[in-house]
Amino acid sequence: MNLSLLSFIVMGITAVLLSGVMITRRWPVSAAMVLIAIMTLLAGMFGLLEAHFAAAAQIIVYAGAIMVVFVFVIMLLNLPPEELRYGGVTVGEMILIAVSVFVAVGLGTKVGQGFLTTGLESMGVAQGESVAGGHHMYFPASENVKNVAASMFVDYLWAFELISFLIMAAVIGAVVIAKKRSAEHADAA
Amino acid sequence: MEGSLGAVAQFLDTNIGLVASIGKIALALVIALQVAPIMVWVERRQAAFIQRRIGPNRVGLFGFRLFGLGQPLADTIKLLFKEDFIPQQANKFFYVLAPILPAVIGLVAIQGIPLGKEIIVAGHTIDLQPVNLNAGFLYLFAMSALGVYGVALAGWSSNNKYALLGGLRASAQMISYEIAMGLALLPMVFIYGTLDLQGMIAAQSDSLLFGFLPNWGIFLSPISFVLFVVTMFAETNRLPFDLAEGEAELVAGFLVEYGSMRWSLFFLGEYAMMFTLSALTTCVFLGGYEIPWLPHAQLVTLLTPIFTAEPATWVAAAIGLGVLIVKVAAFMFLFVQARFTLPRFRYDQLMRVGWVYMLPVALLNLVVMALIVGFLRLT
Amino acid sequence: MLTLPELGLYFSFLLFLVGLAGVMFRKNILFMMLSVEILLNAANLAFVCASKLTGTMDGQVVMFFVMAVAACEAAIGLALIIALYRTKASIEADDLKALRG
Amino acid sequence: MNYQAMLAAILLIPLLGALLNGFLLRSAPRVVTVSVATLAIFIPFIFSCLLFFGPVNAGEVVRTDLFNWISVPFQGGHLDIPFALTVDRLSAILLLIITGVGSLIHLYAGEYMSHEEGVYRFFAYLNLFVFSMLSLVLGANMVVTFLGWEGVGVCSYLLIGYWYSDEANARAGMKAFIANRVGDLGFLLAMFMSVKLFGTVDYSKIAAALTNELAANNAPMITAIGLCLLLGVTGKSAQLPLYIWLPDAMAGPTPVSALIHAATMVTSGIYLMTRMSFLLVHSHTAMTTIAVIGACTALFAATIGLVQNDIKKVLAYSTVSQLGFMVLGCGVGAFQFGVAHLMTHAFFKALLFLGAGSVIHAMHHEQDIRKMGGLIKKMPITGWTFVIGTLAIIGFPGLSGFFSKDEILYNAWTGPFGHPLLWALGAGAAACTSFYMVRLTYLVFFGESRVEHAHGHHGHGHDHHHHHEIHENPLAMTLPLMILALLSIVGGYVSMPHAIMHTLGVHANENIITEWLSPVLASAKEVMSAGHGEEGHGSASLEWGLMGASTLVMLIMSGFALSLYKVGPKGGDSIANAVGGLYRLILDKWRIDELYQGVIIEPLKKVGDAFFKFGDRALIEGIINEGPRGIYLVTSVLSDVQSGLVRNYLKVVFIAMVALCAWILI
Repeated sequence: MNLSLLSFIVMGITAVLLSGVMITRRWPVSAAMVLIAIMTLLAGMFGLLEAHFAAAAQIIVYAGAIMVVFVFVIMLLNLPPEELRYGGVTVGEMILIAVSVFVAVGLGTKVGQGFLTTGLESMGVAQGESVAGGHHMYFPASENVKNVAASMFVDYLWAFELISFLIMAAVIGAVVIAKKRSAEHADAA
Repeated sequence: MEGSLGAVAQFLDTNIGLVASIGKIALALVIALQVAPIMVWVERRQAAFIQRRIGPNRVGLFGFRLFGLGQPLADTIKLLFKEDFIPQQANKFFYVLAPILPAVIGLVAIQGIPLGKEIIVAGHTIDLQPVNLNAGFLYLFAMSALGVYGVALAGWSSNNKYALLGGLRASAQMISYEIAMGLALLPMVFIYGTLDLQGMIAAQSDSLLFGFLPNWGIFLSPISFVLFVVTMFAETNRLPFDLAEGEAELVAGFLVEYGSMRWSLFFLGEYAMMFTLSALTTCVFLGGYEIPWLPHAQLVTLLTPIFTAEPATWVAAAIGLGVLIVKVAAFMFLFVQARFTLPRFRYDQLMRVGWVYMLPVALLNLVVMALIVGFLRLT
Repeated sequence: MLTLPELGLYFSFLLFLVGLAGVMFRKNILFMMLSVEILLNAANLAFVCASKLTGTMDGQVVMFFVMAVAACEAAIGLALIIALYRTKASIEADDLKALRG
Repeated sequence: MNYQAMLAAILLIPLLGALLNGFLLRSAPRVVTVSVATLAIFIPFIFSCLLFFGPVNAGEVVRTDLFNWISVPFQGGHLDIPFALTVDRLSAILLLIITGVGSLIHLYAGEYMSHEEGVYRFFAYLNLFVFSMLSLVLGANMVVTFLGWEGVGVCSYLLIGYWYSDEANARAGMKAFIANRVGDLGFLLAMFMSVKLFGTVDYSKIAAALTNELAANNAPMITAIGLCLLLGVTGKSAQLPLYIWLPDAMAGPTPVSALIHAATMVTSGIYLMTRMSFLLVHSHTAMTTIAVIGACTALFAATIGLVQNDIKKVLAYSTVSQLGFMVLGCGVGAFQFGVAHLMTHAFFKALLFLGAGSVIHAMHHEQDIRKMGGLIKKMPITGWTFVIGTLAIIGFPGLSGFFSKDEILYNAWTGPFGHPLLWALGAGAAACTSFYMVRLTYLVFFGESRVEHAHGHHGHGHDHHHHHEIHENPLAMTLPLMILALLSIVGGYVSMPHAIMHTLGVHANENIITEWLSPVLASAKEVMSAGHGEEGHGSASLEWGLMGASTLVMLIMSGFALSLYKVGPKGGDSIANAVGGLYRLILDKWRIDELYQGVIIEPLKKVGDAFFKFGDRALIEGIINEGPRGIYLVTSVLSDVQSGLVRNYLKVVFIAMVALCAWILI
């Protein structure tokens, strides 16, 4: 068991445990902070998967921008801690949780036997080799940023442009939704 | 003894990478930890000069005053022995965590700065960038992006209205300026064609611009430089962008409930981040550790006759580090100078500058530079 | 043999499970949105693992798109939360039942 | 600039003008709008002149294929319909008329519409109309022509209903549009049939494909095409039985009446018939029908014109009547004189309409001739040019109308499909024309002034413009009048009768128009001469005789009108009382509208009502309404599942995911 595998497992387990911690926090700020930790861990995992740019973007975009907005809104509203209402969990939900835990454990026992990736074999995907019909790397594997950029701006150019429209719409929408309407002011006055 | 020394030597030989990494990280840490005390002294002295007074010049060591260089030491001792308290209504965990975050992040971020080109030790070439990722540039960015949490958390966990306002201001300010900052630096990425800071420095030293200017980023894309410097001030919460702690409006902003060592940890983090960003500016725009008109390789060739091959690289590295520190120091001085000469923005002005002026200018600059670079590449 | 991508897929499954549980059981929209972020992160992890598995860049590119969508979702969602809080003084999901059929 | 590009430019510049005015210059000052619109017609006019005196004069046919418009598999091969433009001698004449008269009318309209708000709409429509008209005329195949055909219909509709806030105007627009639709159906059918028969819609290809054998073998088809074309012509050129829309179309602004409903659009039927002459002449039935319809329309409309009191209505019926002359000319095989009359009519009728518009403008939208009189002293230019126009239309010797009308009448007697009866009808119509035109002119411009000074009628938002004194209109309005008057005087010399030519000692085989159009009409001529053996049965003496007869009739009727109306508009009452029933019938326009209302529209309404009650109400709405009601029952049960709680929905997602993974596991 080499170092990267070990650290990957540790990071993964920590992330899962932290996510469990996150969804049980009472304070929104605590939850957001735990979430940032999870994201940082995931960034580390991306790094280990040799997706360096993804790792950096994970931190810059997720932890550095999206979560800042979250924290900002949480602080702006300055909500009191939520009273947790777990008493409302029904029998059906408990069964659901039990089944899911069972399934998760069952799945866990199969990990390491290539179980999750067997389907890929039939598609002609061997470990670390290019998929038939997939988009190949343009540069050596160490040039991760260039590879991502080449794929994004060549094979996925349209998707990229469309996403930009989505973001534009989201920005405008957010401003419109969150802005206090002047009519309200007029009514209040 | 001979055997144990040999074992040590062999250990060093086989694990040279690990040892070198520890060494480099330690070196960077040492530099970063010195920044805060020295800068505090520099700021106070410079403030005094600007304000036509003397400033702290009394504290000395062993009877030598040395322009009051002992002052930082005395301050540190004072801060260490002050009462450490936690406000009653504060969220304890985050109150404690908040000052640690910027300090840690600042100290971690500095690891991405190349302190020199490389040295050769016993036949092993050691890159002098403590953490060498092939996207080192993004690493620095990621770290600087995380810097806001310390301030935000401090503001929130203090359970104080002023602090909360300071935290809110800081987070809004930093996400606003981060965009302009990234956009300001993007042209440099495609001018140099790499995200690696070492590569950028190499690209800046390998030729001359118009035959006489150093091929520095500041000459290649001056608008980027100006934008970046401005956003750098905003990102580090320095005047004229220190709205988060503006003492006139918010008492001390997010710092209002902090005292003693926790308070100084914020300063440690802030100065470390200042140093890191200044060093980043130096690397991207001012040729990093390279001496103008004298590339590192040439320097090594010059030095080789004097010191033999391997030590020559050591000397060159030392000179490079000196050059880097001189350049960074000049920047830090700019920070200080700005702090005592420029008035503070109003908050709406700050936001307007960020979104209405900086961002469009940065975008325009990006487009224009992209066109120019694309045109030059094609022809 | 344990491989990173396969492990990553499993972790992504677990994360997704936990995140989904978070969205299901928390009644505060803010928490639900934070849990949704976990879901998206789990999906990202799966994408990057797939990228590694197939040796192509597709997974990573899609991961960026997911990230962009997440940014949009956060912007709109948080704006909605602010608007809601302003009008209803509550961000409890159970108070919002306009979609009742 | 080569001629192909010029041709395309002629078509596209008005479109550009329309787009500019319609979209960009909405809030531009009036002068900009007017200048753009006028230039957008004037520049093509210059190009048209260059083309006319350049390649067309030399006998060439300029053709340009802009792009391949329609391409469909057809009868084993491909039916390619390019967007092709062509200009030959026939379309060159119309080109000059459309752009030349068009630019004069644009100039005039700029002044006429000076009190209107938002004239950009008017000029955009007007430019669009010119574009459509040009594509009608320039189209190298029936489909492009049809595009223009429809386009002019639309523009006509839009312009008639320009003052759409008045319901009567909107109704008039609709009437015009619907009547045109009936005609368009005919054109469409003719087009389909020619595709079926010839496999092409290109005029030149049809002409090449149409051999005598083919015509002989497919005689019924040819006749059908001819009759369908005639239906189209009756719609667009306002012939019996579809003429009813044209008088109502006078609701539009007067420049529109002048441009569309006198000079250009309504003559497109004549153009089409001349264009298809090579086909029409193969069918005796079709030609005779055309001639009869034309002659009947001429007389019929002229009789209605006798008693109208609205200045524009008189001119409108006169237009219908004159169009009848043109159709008659085409029908008897004298296509070139139909075109000649088209041209002269464009001049003098545009002149008359613009003169009428000038009067109406000066009178602040008063159109009743009984309230006018003596205007010539106040508006000398308008008055005298109007008199010239009147003399031209009634065929005063030496003026344009005389020559063109006379040639048509002569050919109605002697032409390949002519018959003395047709001449009689035409001569009757000409007599009526003389009467009502002289009546109109006299009542409007001479005699005592009957202007009511304090009338309260202010049309269309003119309240700001309190009228004080009737006076001559500015140069922008009178200049077109003068130019058109000049053209009305000299325009007829292109179709100078043989007899006069011989007398004058002009030694040419044919008169100018015949010579000019000979390439276009060559194949038709050939067929006609083959079918009839002898080249007409006329002679110089007959020509002189007919000419003299019609001049005499004209003089008598004019004198009659003058003597009757010199006492004022009441002068005709005695005759009206004498034939009371007939008079009222004519005054009600032979009650044709009522006839249509009763015979066609009411039954159609009943059928539509039945469809509405049974088909729509019972059948469709029943299905539409009852279906959802059933669905609603089902969904109301299902909607209870939609608790509105997000986590309930998510539970489903959760279950699905766990189930999926469990399934993978098993």
